[in-house]
Amino acid sequence: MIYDGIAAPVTNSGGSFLLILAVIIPLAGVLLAFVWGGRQVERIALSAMPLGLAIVLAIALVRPADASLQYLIGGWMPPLGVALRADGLSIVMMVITAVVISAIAVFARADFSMPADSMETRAPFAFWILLLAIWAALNTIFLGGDLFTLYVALELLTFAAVPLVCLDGRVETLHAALRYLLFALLGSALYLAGTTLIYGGYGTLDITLLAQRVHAEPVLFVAAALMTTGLLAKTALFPLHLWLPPAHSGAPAAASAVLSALVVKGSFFIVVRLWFDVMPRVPGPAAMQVLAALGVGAILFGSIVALRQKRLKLLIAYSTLAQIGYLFLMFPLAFPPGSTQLANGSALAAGMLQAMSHASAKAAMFLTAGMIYAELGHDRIAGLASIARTLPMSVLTFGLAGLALIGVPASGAYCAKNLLLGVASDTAQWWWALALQAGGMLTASYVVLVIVHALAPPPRPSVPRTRVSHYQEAAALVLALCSLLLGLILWGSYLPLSDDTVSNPLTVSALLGTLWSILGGAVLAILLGRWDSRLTRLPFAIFAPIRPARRAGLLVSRITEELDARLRQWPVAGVCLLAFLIVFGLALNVMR
Amino acid sequence: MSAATLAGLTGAVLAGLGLYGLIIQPDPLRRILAFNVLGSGVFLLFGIIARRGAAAGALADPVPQALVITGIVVAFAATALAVALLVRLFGETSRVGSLAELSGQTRGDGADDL
Amino acid sequence: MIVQTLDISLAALVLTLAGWTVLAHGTFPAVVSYVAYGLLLSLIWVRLFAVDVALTEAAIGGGVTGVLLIGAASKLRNAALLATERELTPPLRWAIAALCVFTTLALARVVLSLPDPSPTLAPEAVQDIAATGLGNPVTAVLIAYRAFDTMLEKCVLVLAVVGVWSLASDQYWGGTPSALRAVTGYGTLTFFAQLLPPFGILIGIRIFWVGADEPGGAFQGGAILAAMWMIIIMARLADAPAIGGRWMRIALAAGPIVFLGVGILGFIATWGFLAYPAGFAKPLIIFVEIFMTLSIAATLPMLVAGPPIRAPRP
Amino acid sequence: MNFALNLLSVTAISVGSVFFLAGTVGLLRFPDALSRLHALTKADNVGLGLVVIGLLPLAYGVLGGLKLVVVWALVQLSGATVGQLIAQSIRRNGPTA
Repeated sequence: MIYDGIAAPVTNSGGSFLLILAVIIPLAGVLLAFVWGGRQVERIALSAMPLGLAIVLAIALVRPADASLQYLIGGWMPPLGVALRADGLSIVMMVITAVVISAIAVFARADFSMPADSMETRAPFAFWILLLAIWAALNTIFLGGDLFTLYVALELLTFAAVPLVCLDGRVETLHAALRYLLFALLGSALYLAGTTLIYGGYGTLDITLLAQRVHAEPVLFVAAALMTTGLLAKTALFPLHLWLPPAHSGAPAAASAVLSALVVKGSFFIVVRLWFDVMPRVPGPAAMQVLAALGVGAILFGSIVALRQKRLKLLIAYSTLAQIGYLFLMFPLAFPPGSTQLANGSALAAGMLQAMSHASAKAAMFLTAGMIYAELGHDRIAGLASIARTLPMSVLTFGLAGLALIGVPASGAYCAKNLLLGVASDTAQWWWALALQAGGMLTASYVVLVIVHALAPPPRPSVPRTRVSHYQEAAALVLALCSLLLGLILWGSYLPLSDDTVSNPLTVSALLGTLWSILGGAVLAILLGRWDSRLTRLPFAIFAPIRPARRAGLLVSRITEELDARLRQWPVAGVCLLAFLIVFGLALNVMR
Repeated sequence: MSAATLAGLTGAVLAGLGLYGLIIQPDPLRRILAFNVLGSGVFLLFGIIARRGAAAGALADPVPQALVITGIVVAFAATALAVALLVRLFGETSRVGSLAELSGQTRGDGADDL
Repeated sequence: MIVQTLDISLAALVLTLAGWTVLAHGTFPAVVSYVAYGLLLSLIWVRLFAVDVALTEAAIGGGVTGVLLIGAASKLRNAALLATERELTPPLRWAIAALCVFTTLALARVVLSLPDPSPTLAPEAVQDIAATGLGNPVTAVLIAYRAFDTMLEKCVLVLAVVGVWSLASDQYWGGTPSALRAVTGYGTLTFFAQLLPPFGILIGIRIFWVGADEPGGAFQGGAILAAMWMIIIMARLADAPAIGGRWMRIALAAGPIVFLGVGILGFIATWGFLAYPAGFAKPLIIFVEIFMTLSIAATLPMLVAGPPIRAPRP
Repeated sequence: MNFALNLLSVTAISVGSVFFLAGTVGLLRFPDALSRLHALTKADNVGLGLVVIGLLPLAYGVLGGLKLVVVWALVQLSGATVGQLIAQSIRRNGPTA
């Protein structure tokens, strides 16, 4: 209750004021940059970066162990007021967001600087403001303690992300942006419908209050199905991914990196909040199996279609599709044996590690693709041959980011995979373990495909055309290394796992496991991938003896590609959305 | 049947209609319209909840009403952005030719090498 | 009995118009039908004792959105260019219809099963309103209890403006958007645009002012002011302002900036972010609302006007 | 007095409603755009005027009554303008439907 019109001091004690700063610094940056315009836009954005990063790190330091910070806005207690809360999940996501955004900002300076004659130009003005807005929206999503605040933040995120897609104004990107916007709006309308029902049923939208009030009944099931479906449409979980490949591959490199690394994580994070914090006691094993099954579909479709792409950026976009699927494998594994409550910390921690790992690695990949594009003037995979000579650092960075995604020891993905495999064997769900292993190989396959093309000897000697700035190379490399070394950090005080669950990464078996993944990936790439004709004629080509297998592989990958094209038609995606909504709702009802 | 219940049912039907239109309409402007119908249907659901929450001398619960006002503003911003995108897309497409041709070009692919 | 009949006819009318909006063959009839739909919908809101929402819905659903969509429909006369998908086959269409009907039924079923009376925050909202000095609980929710959401929403509007502007061609950056009306003005419209705005501005300011205690407020008042400005631009009595202008930008961002500024002030003065100290609550709230009204009055026309299409004057 | 006022209200509102009904029927049934427009504006002007007259005795005080009159005047103004604009557009583009 209100205390003389002043914030009740007890709840806003400690460093909790930092939470509001984490939101208002980027937000104030947006508004000031908008008013000032001109060359100040970039300066404001770049000075907000270290400030925001420092605040996020401070939040990570001041948070007492095993407790969450809470800030009541205006001093009004929920349910009437809204609160910001930082738990371990919010903190790790905010930290990785701040790191990735800062690195992207360093990278983007080369592409989005105002010309020196102090005239304002369109693309830099929009880019820096939108980047700050995405940051503000994401921090609000990570901290928001109220489902409607999350809705507004989600819309802020969408409105900032969509114009980034079509910053260069080409017809394809405009079309991709419109499709993205409309599908995202469909998703947010469904999410809002769910919050309506929740308010109608329980009289609050505050997450901690709801956790005490909700119980398994049809209202909650319908609300949960609506909200989850809406969020999945925004996260682009297969088969609701129609908008993702064109949107993420068409944007400028820095924008693609933000979109693929961070923006889809916003709605994903709300799904996690919803299931782990609002409705942990809602018995959803059947529904969670559905969710993870779609994740497996995403891994298969995303990876195989990635292997079929001619353009590097499209390949990376399809890789995002596959990695999003990976994130959803944690849901059925989060039930402790014999329980129907989402309570298993290891699975949750694994999901978060995977999300962080993907955020940094994917940003690194898109930035690398941007440098390659700048160097070659195109990003056709078949034409990558000279790039290892002209841009060795970029190819190295791409390779490191790829290794991080595959899950070499010490990377975030490695820890995530180990944790999930452990849980899968504990709960006797061998099929998800299989999916995890296959996922690693499929990831390896498209990384191998790109690296082999990049390392191939060039058809004629080539000289570097442009000089990619060292800052750009460094920014991408830092992100790749960040993903590669995430597993070395002791996450115990932020994520629900004990420090001994992360075993020593440098054992022989761990290294062998990675080697298997890469070898398997290479085989898959040879069988399913699209290869430059020059490569297949090379003396060391191994295509001749395996021609029948290759033929079968091509058939599989072509069918997958064709199916994917069908699924990406608007009405078909609509049918998928409705069907998922209904199946998910029924799956929840069944378990009652 | 009370006015509130009726409004709630109307809201549910509007949401269904909007959903249908959003999925089946090929014309983007019609999709934008359908999104607005869907949105207003969802808002009406808030309306019934607000009305049924009348208490303490208030004729309705003010919280859902305020949420609807915020929602209407956000939906308008979405509509404005979508319309601007659509108009620009239309302008660019008229220059390039039809969009179907364009997407046909990008999707066509050559043979694979065995 | 009579009231119930009227309610049912109103609902039937709204549903018919919505159906027409969604299913009509031409784009233009669909848009016109949507505008009528928005106006009638606001009557349903009145019946739900949500006058604030009704005002917003009428101003936005029937008003500004209507202008926006009619403008778009007339610019997109030859929209067949944009159709990338083939017509749906009847089986697919029926499948979608069936799925939508199922969803609607589930939704309706759940809505009917919601507790009646609903769990409500009305007692808390009314009880704490004294601390804000306001009389209208909806305004109190928007500007005090859930001020954070409202501030974010104002930022959403600024961002929508940035998004719309970012669709300009590079050479027009800093220039002026399209006039809202393509053909030259006529005597009637000019007369109208000279006569109406003084009244409209008075009404807009009044609706903003009474919002503290009665239905109304910054958004509704701002929308009316925005409408007046749009009429003036439509009649070509004034040009749409250039997007590069400093004052234009200040007007657009003043609402969220002042809101955020008051929040930060409270933060520094240790009342708390977006908290209003006892005794100063109402003046501070009115202060914030003045700038929010201004920003809305500037933002809505700029969103309708679209990206700049003329180069800035040197 | 009271009875007389009530009678006035009921009569004026009823007659006004008839005008609205007639206007709507005309809008739907008349063959071309200009005559439809004619039907529409008549309903607006006279129908609304009568309804406002009928409501005046029931208004809350003088201020309430004044508001009703202002509503009527504003609708007159916008109705007249819109009618003109539509008619001009019809003349320019030729009658459609």
